Amino acid sequence: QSESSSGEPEIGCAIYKFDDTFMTNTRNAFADAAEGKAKVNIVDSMNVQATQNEKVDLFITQGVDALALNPVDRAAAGVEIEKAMKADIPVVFFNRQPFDEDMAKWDKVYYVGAKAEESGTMSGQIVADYWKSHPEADKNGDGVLQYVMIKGEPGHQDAELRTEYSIKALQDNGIKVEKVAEDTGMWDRVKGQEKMAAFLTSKGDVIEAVFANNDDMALGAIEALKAAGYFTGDKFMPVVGVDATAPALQALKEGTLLGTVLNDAVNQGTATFNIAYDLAMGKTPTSESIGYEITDGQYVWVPYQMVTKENYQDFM
Amino acid sequence: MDYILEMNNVTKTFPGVKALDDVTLKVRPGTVHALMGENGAGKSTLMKCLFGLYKMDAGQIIYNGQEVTINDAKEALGLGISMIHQELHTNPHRNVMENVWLGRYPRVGGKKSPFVDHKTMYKKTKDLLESLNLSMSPNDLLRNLSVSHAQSVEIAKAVSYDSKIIIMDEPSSSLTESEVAHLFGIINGLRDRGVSIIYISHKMEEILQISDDVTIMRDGQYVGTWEAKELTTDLIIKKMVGRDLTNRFPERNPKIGDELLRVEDYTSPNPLSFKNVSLTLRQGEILGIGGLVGAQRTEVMESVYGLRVHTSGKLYLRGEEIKVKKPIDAMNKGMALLTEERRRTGIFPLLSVKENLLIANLKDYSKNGLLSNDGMEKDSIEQIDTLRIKTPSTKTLIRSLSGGNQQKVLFARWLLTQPDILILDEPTRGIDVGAKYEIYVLMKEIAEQGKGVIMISSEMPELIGMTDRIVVMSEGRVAGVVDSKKTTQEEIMTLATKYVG
Amino acid sequence: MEDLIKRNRFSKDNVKTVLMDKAISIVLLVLIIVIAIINPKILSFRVLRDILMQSSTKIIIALGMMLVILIGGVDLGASRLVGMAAVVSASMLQTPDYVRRFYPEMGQLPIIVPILIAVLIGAFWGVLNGVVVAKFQVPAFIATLGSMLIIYGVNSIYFNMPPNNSQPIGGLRSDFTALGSSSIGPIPVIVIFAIVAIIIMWVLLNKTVFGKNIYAVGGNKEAAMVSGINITAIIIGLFVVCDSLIAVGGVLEAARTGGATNNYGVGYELDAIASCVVGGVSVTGGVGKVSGVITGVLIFTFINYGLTFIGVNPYWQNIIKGLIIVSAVAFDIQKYVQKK
Amino acid sequence: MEDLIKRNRFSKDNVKTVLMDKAISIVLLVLIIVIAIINPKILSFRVLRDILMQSSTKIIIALGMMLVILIGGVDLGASRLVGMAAVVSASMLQTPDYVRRFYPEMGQLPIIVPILIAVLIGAFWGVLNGVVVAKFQVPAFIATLGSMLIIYGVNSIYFNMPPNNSQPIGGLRSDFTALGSSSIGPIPVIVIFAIVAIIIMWVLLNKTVFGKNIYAVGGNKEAAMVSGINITAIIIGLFVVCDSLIAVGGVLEAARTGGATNNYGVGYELDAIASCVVGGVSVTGGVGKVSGVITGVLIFTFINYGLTFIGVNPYWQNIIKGLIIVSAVAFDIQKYVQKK
Ligand SMILES: Nc1ncnc2c1ncn2[C@@H]1O[C@H](COP(=O)(O)OP(=O)(O)OP(=O)(O)O)[C@@H](O)[C@H]1O
Ligand SMILES: Nc1ncnc2c1ncn2[C@@H]1O[C@H](COP(=O)(O)OP(=O)(O)OP(=O)(O)O)[C@@H](O)[C@H]1O
Ligand SMILES: [Mg+2]
Ligand SMILES: [Mg+2]
Repeated sequence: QSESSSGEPEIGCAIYKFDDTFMTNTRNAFADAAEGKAKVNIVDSMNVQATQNEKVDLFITQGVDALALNPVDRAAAGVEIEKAMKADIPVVFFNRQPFDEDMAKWDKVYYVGAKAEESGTMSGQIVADYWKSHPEADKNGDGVLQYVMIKGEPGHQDAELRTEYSIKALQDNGIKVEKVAEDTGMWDRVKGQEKMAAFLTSKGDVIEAVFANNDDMALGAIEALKAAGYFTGDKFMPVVGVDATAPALQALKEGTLLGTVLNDAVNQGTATFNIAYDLAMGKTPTSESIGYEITDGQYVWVPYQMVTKENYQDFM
Repeated sequence: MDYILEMNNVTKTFPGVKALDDVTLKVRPGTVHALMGENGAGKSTLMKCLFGLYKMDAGQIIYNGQEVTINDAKEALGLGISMIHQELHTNPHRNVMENVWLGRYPRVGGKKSPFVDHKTMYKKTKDLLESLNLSMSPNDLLRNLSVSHAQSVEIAKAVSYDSKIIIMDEPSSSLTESEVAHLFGIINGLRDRGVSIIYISHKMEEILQISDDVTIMRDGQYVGTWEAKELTTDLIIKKMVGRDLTNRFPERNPKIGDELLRVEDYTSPNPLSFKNVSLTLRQGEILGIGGLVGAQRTEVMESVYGLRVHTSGKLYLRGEEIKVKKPIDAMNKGMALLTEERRRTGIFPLLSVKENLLIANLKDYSKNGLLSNDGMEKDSIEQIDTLRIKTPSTKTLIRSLSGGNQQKVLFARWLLTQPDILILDEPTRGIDVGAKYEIYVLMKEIAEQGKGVIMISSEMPELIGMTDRIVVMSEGRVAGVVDSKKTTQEEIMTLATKYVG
Repeated sequence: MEDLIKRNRFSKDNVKTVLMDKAISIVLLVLIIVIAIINPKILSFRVLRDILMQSSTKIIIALGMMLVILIGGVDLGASRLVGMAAVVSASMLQTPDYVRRFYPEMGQLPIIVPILIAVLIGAFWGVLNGVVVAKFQVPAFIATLGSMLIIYGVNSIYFNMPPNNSQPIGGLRSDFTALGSSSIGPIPVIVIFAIVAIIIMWVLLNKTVFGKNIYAVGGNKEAAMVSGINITAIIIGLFVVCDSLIAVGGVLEAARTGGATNNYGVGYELDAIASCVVGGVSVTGGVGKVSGVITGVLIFTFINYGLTFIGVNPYWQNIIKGLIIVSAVAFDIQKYVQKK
Repeated sequence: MEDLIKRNRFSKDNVKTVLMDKAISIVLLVLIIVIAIINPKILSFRVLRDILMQSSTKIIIALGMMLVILIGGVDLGASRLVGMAAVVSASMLQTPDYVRRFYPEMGQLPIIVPILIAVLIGAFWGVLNGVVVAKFQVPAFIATLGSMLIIYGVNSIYFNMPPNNSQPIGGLRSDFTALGSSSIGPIPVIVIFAIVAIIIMWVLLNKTVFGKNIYAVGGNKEAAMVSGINITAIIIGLFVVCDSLIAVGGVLEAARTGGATNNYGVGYELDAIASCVVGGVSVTGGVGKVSGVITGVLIFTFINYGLTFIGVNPYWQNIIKGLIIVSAVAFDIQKYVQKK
């Protein structure tokens, strides 16, 4: 065990990409939790798995005491685990879940995160609740919910699961749905706006709800809707996003965003650090020592939270 | 004031080369001062030092009685020195008037205004072109002009500066005789207005005809300055080369054999270009192609070589029809073409002299797919020696060679391919007298081996002196074929203007 | 070779040449027709308006980029400069009652002040880029790759300042967002910005000495130099204009979307370069027209819009987009390769 | 002749010229020294090994890219081709007992088969790129922008095929991942790949007619044509070599990370171009050496590694990286701008 001069353990932490609001909050929480307890080196993988592998090699070469990894590609976690095992450096993954068989390779591997499907389910639930309590939401009165989907980057785990589970939640609520259009906004506010503008012009009034895989795209869509005359008078469109970013909460306050789902960055970051810290100190983390429930010996689940007009103030 | 310009003890070294070694040049006002020397003697380098493009290692420039330092072209132009460069310096994508007035566009309402006054610029250009008797329009794009027209634009531009001194670095190398005569008219006019001209050329006839004083350089060193009237061609050559050169052309005993190449009825898709061109080349023959600029000689030969398209016409090699679509086809049939524009279609500026020499021939040095350096080095050095190419090493980038030496490299490139039919488009452009003779000897030797040479040339003496027959073209058509032994310059000129107008 | 072939072409105008000359516009037209057959609703004023609005900032940025391409370079830093201008302007233009203000204590600035600051920042980077390219002779590619990294680093540090801590900047003032969404009569304000930029650039390139000199430097640097042109000044000048325009683009992106993060502008440099090249600006320098750049941007916007409009699956969108771009340019280039 | 040989030797003898010539290597050296002063642990065999391993795929890809830059173009499609090669090879090299297999029914292929398929796909795109550039005269920038979009689209469709449905591909066979992680003696296998690629490229460019012809085409296309060089064949050939190398790079990325998604390779094209240019390959074509490209890649790898090693904050890393790149090239370029 190599310890830094101050006697604090060293933890190497790699984030999939720094330019991600959620991961920024998570890493800030991680860094806050580490304050005065451990020396952490947080690095940016720039959305390239190979870059992350390189950072892991570097951490191993430096002989850090524990790794906290937020993989770019969850399938690649297996190789990272093998590298860590060889060097006997325990690993905590967070936010992107490695495959179970990889997690099973070693007992010094942990995962902290939310169940990605849950965010989809919750955003679907928000729309379902609205649909049921607002009969006028069925604009054409056909009893079917016509929606458009603005997806994140195709092939991205969160994009795929959120898309799938949000619609599944509606159907589980017994709502008939019809997809009017779907396109990718690449997580991007500008693209969300541009895609929505095209949807509105080509499909117009048919659209009864807008799903966006994240808040940025939802806010972009809202700008396009505003330009088309929505949110004035009684012209309304239910729009849901995910992340509960500050501007999204503002939109909730203004009544333009119907709802969003909070991915709990603070608790994910803190839990990740707590586990990594125990591991770095050579201890085996327990539910008591880290302050979060460990399930199946390796997992800590941090639940998502629905954020709507009713409770948004709690998050501001 | 005796001299408008004095350059004293100028020294300039490039890596591996002492280009100028204690050179002196003194120019009297209102004279044409010829600057002579072999290829690589340092003429262009001296002029670039004067024009601020190179920084002298040592030396002094006295201009108008005052010592000056010239750091860049802007300062030179500001002092009243303008320059026609050895290589074309035009912007192919812009039109004639923008090229001429580059750097001093007329402006709408005063010197400080940011706006270009297109009307005035057009008018000034038109007047300028008219006063110089040039036919192009101010709106023509440079890339659509022939080399000689582009050169004329450069001349017009240099003249339009109203300078005290105009440097002309081989302005006539891409002009035909009539255009040269025209240029001389311009030069005389300038001289009468008190302008001094520094004139560089390898054409002996021109020097004695136009210049007042002659400065001769050899190997970067100053040989001396004389009044032109004290000199003869032979004297100049002797001082330049350092030895006597008795003959301008080698003695030839042509043994003309069977037909080697026949071009039949070649016509270009461009209606302004060549039409129904037919000609034959026989074994052992040197065939000249003459004509005025715009006669489309270059186009015909490039078309024969597969560089340009032609809509109709046939090509026969030793009586058999062949198809040439690309240069590689022509090369495979034993042809070689030394093109007219060495900078654009000749040299690879970023490659070494060796690579430039061997590029058309690399396959010969490849064993089991790998190139053998020894053979390449040996052959390069041999060519450098034969043609007396002035270069510090085989690895020197060709772009740092003097213009004439670059031309020699290109000539050697094509010799190395050992062609049966060697097509030369203005082969001696920019080449000094001594080297010209060597090139003529090589042409002669090729012909004596029973091969054929086609030479496009705008230099009447070499056309008549070196060839067996001359095909004279006019406005894209063959105006006639003459026997070089019996023809005169007058006859050729008459044919060349046959279809003009 | 291109040159050689070009010279071979007929100098006399004829219908075919004119057609060829407009190849790119024709491609755009065909595209519109095909999409209109699939969904005729595309032929509406709304769509036109959408497309013009979506093209506006892109045109402004591409026009800036064009200047650098005209001298045979590219401005890779464009992407990050858009982000910096967006973040800087947005950070100073939040409504006073927004809870997560970037500057919680700051008063209400006149709208022009933050915008000017953003544009001046653009001009500042322009000077730096220009000096590095002109004085130190660093290829524009490397110089602007460097500024891309540096601008991003600086902007990220700014964006991460407490109390913002890298949160997306929202709650923008309505007078600011109006720049991106409101209209004067039937014409969106943002389109007016683009039109002004087009006019300025057209005049600059066609009517001023500076513009002519840019073409001269791009077409033959040596010729420009021996003609006494101050190449350094021209290069610095064009980078200043370029980066100021790009900063304006960044400000408008923030206004249009009503938000900003340090990630704004990613990929814009490639879009801008591609629009220019598709619009006939030569990557080797010296050739390019304002009208070409506009057409280039419109083609890209229209492809993106049109394919979404008719509901093409995103994967296929990429494939179709790739095919259209390549074939449009291949078609366009034939005017030079005619007869060979 | 004697004289010439003597002079040949003489011209090499200038110490200052040699120093200037090696400017980039000197920058690398200074960098190593500075970082070693901050943290001497960087001077270890482990670190050297890390850096060589991390540079390996980058060198392979950059060497491919170099060929296109030598003719004055770029291969933007490199990024997506890395992704395609990674996905294709990984999809056929999963362990039989892995639950989410891409081809659930497929038997155990010899490892060389999927790798060959991936490389052949690279070669195939090389032919397409080459034909579009050489035959239709489309600028390489646009041609490869098109293939970038198309390759990504096609790869995404493949990646989205049931039963995979765009899930990251994992469970790769250990004989495959060994390519990325195991060693022969002290030398990692992946480094051996890079060394082989370096040798091949060095021989190709310096000892073959094809290589010399690439420089000729890049240096003066018209003159090359006149010299009887088959430009079309050269361009197609170099794209084939380039894209095959890039595909090898993609395969190794999958092996090295033990996974693959359609997102692999994003940004690699810019890294590769930047490494080449920093290593002295001229973006206008005709100039560049294998050794320069290697130095370029090593500089980038070392900057990334070294700055993380001494714990520089990522935002500052960008800024420092930008400064180093620009100043390294500015320093290097001075050998050409030595006062006239
Ligand atoms: N930029 C340069 N770098 C290195 N050497 C150079 C450079 N320019 C010229 N030289 C060398 O300087 C010498 C003089 O060249 P210069 O061009 O002045 O000759 P010149 O008298 O004009 O010849 P020519 O009649 O062939 O034009 C030559 O040996 C040439 O190789
Ligand atoms: N009016 C024109 N429009 C376009 N291109 C032209 C025109 N006139 C000549 N050219 C081009 O200029 C080039 C040189 O042709 P030029 O008229 O000088 O023929 P030439 O008689 O062969 O000249 P030279 O005597 O210099 O060999 C040709 O490639 C031709 O295509
Ligand atoms: Mg000269
Ligand atoms: Mg000609």
